[in-house]
Amino acid sequence: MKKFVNDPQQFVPEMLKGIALANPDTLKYVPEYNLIMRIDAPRADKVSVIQGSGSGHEPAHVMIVGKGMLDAACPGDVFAAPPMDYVLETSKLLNSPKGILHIINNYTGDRMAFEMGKEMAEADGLTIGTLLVDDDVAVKDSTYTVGRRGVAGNFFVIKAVGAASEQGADLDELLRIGEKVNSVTRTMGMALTSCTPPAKGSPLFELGDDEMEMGVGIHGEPGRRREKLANANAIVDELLEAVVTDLPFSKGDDVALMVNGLGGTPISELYILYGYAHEQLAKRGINIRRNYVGEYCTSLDMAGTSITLSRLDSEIDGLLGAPAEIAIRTF
Amino acid sequence: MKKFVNDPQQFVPEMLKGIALANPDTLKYVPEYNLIMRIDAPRADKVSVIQGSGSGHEPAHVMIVGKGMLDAACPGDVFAAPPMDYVLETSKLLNSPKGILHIINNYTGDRMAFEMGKEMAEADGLTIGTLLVDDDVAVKDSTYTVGRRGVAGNFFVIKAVGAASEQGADLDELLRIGEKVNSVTRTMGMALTSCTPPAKGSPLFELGDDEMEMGVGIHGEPGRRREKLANANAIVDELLEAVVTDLPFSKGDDVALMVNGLGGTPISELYILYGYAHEQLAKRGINIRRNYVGEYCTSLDMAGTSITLSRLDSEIDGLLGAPAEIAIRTF
Amino acid sequence: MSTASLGHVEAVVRITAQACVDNEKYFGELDSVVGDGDFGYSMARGFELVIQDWDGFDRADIGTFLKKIAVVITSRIGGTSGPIWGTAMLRAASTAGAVTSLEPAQIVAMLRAGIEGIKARGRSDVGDKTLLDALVPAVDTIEQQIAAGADTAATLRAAAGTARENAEATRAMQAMRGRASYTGERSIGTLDAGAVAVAVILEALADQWPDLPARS
Amino acid sequence: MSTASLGHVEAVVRITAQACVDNEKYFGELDSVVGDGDFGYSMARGFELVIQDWDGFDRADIGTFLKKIAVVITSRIGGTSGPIWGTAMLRAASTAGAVTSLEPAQIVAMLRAGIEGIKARGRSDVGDKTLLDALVPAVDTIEQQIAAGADTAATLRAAAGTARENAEATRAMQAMRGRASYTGERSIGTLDAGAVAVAVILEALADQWPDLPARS
Ligand SMILES: Nc1ncnc2c1ncn2[C@@H]1O[C@H](COP(=O)(O)OP(=O)(O)O)[C@@H](O)[C@H]1O
Ligand SMILES: Nc1ncnc2c1ncn2[C@@H]1O[C@H](COP(=O)(O)OP(=O)(O)O)[C@@H](O)[C@H]1O
Ligand SMILES: [Mg+2]
Ligand SMILES: [Mg+2]
Ligand SMILES: [Mg+2]
Ligand SMILES: [Mg+2]
Repeated sequence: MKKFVNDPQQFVPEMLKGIALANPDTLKYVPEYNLIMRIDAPRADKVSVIQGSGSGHEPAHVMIVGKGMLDAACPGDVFAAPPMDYVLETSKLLNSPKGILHIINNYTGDRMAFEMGKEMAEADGLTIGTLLVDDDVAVKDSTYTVGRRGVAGNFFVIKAVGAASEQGADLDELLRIGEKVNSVTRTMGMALTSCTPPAKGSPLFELGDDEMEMGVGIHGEPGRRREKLANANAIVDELLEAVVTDLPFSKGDDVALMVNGLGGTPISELYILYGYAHEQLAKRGINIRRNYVGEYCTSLDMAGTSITLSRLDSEIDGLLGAPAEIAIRTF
Repeated sequence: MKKFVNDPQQFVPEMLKGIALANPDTLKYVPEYNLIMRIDAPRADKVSVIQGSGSGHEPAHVMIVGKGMLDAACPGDVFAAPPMDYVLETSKLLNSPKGILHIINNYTGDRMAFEMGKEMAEADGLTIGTLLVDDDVAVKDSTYTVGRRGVAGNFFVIKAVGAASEQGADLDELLRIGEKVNSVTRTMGMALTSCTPPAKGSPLFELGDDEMEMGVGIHGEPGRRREKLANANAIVDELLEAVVTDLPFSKGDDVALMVNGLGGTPISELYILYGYAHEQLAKRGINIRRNYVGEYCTSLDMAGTSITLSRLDSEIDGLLGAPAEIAIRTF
Repeated sequence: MSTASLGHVEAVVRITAQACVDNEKYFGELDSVVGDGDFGYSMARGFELVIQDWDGFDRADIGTFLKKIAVVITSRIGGTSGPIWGTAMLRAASTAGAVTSLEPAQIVAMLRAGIEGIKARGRSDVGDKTLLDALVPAVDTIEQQIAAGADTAATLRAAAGTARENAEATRAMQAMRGRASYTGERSIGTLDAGAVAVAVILEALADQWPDLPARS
Repeated sequence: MSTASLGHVEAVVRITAQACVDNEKYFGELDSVVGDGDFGYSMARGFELVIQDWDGFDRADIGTFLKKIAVVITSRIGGTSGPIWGTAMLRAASTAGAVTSLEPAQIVAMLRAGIEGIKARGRSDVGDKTLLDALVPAVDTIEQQIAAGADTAATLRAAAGTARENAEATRAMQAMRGRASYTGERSIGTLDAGAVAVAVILEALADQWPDLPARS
């Protein structure tokens, strides 16, 4: 295993400690619950926005806590939903008279933990709203299935909701905004390699030198199909086709386009993907008003990418453009 | 080769096109010279700051062109210094009455290209100053050697010089500032894996599962020593020791600390390194006033890290803190 | 099967906890095939805490003891497994109530309550390729063995056999719940990690039961 | 060695260019061992342009022709190689001047001027483990062969032999210049890519010379 790690069991706590040490003026770390929270949260004039999921998706979500984004994130271990306890205690610590918003990526474990945590917190008198994110078009959505996964599109939901909550929106308003953003956001991902969880110490799955995995999840779950490795443009074509036809996005739509790296793909390659995706969307008459190139929601060290499109109206556009401050920064 | 690539020969141009498409309001791409430049450059009231080196180090340098940073970058192909032509033509295009500053990482090829380009540009009447960056403590510096390499520390030089040039500083002032920052900046890097140049299609060197390469460069050149793979803290100890004792940094110093990823290392691991480095410096009585965790100067998809320390005085601190805008951004 | 004391219940919990700690790698490998590989890690970290805090759990009665264990599981195991296993334990604990011994029928009722808890929490049922596919038939076997007058060791041995057989049978199934379901038909041909865990735990119980010192 | 015409000079450049294109992978592999692997790629891309623009180069005289080639090399090859090889060519071109044929002594003077250009540009000398370690002894051989009255084919064959021998000898050397020098003593035991390239090019010239049609 070629990783910077001391004790795999301390992987998440050590990372969280690092985040807090790098941001002493803005963030606080509460070790008992893997909790990274804004130092100024909770605030009486603001709904507290909380996200919790497995770790291994950094910067999601512990590194996107901050002004205009999350008030707190309480991740579980690598790829494991947080224990119910974390959700409950985080909710209590972040309790605001304006209420609490739980943003959950649609996975069985996360849903259960938040469901149970919410039940117990409500029994304690807290007011909690729940937003489910399920933007992954790789997964078939029907009443017989567990539904789509929440993947990189959660960034747009969090950004919009975070901006609105910063501006004082109440819980119902945040639920409306979050559901709207989620409803117009679609993502499709693929992997060139597997990832290696620190506790496992070896890749989760094996991909041949000439293979790629289409529709992969962000937990190293295999995707829907294994295909022969294709070149960058062909991969973009396939991802875009899946995303565009799903909503569908149409000529004249204003969109935000995200090319997300899964952790092991260098930024140079992401810009190659971006350039071609941009041109192809332009050919379809889709207007890219905002673009996002980089790592937003990763799968540890997986080489791979996902493409997300989110349809903009003026409200969403304004919220995505609002100022925000998080641990992830260049300067 | 598990990379997003179409034609390896188009790797750099396609990346540059992507950068320009993602930043239509601020950046311009001139394909003839692999040139990414600010759309508003050159400006009569500002020295033009130019950096050129091999590609494969992204975000350095093509993705750090922008307000308060570089006015232009004209990279060569992957790991190859730009041809002299690019330097010459870029200098002509960026010519300002206040002059031009070439920032060069200290490598034979880069120095030659800039030396020749400068000679020819000066023959055309341009005024050019040259800043050499050589922050890499892994390389022995003596009159018999080619001197230290310029690595991740170039970010601090560019940031300071970029801010000062934005504030109207003249060429001599920029040279003074750049030389000062370079003189108090030290970096040491190491690799867990090799990198794979797209045109080669296979790793530049092989590292055993239980090996790591200390003092590696950012071009996939092997380092000074191959060692048995150690845990994260032990690696930080070794890198810090090399960096701290070299300047040396002393108790009471104010510093900027950078934990730089080499391209294939996820941000989660970089924060593990950061947390420990922070604590160890604090123990030595060194004050971390600014911190930088992420990818600043990479070696394609290499898993690895470098640690940079730069000693701050109030002038440097102010310049590092000045506003800047580049292609690399989260929002 | 004879009447179970608090000591017997303690033994069951302890053996279960030890089996989960001992099989961390194995459970993780199973969950790697079409899942995300964390099942072994999650279970081991949770049951490690059970072993670590062992002497401190309130043993006023069987219901109380099991509830304390359930709280550790629910609140400290992440992933899907924490809520699933925790809910099952909690329901079993409530069904047991403030008693210090359990008749065989009560044990079956506890197990059935646990199963209902899993179904409700997981919106799942037999046939979805989850631990239910090993657990439900194993509890059926326990009930049959009791009806046939078998002793505890024989009952556990038979239940373990059923669980193993049905865990193996998950190979032929397509996952309809949990993370494995994302792979659709590709999940066919793989074992469900949770179902195998049920078999491994029951085998550990069957193996170690005859060797246990008599308990009050 | 006999007098060289523009046609001969063209042949030398063309064979050199083709050798660099054909050996892209090999030169790249050599530069990967203690370098950064781009040597083959850089040379191939530059000399590809030379071949591509072949018919367009001004052939007014030998000096002009070589200067045009040098400009492509200097301005379009990146890395260390562009400046090094370009400077050498430029110096050779200037030394040749506006002539249409070259006496053997002029050829040697051109080669020596090229070597001085490399030394100046690279702040390097024989013994630093660079292409100079193959090139300088090869030019010595050329001079000796001319003095001994050998013909062109024999001169090239002898020079190629010297270059190959000395390129092999770089294995024992520690790099003092260029990227390989960063590895310090670890560079011992590896071949210098530039030195091998010189041998490969001279071998190509020696191999193909006897087959060349007579030129004006
Ligand atoms: N909805 C469900 N109902 C019951 N059991 C489930 C359900 N989903 C998953 N499981 C069981 O949980 C096991 C995986 O647990 P775990 O690895 O903790 O979950 P994940 O990582 O997918 O959140 C599966 O092997 C299966 O037996
Ligand atoms: N200072 C120098 N003087 C002469 N030749 C040099 C010098 N540095 C390097 N070389 C030659 O150049 C070759 C490497 O070229 P190239 O790969 O283009 O350089 P880079 O190290 O910039 O990638 C070496 O094998 C060596 O023969
Ligand atoms: Mg999981
Ligand atoms: Mg190079
Ligand atoms: Mg799992
Ligand atoms: Mg090279």
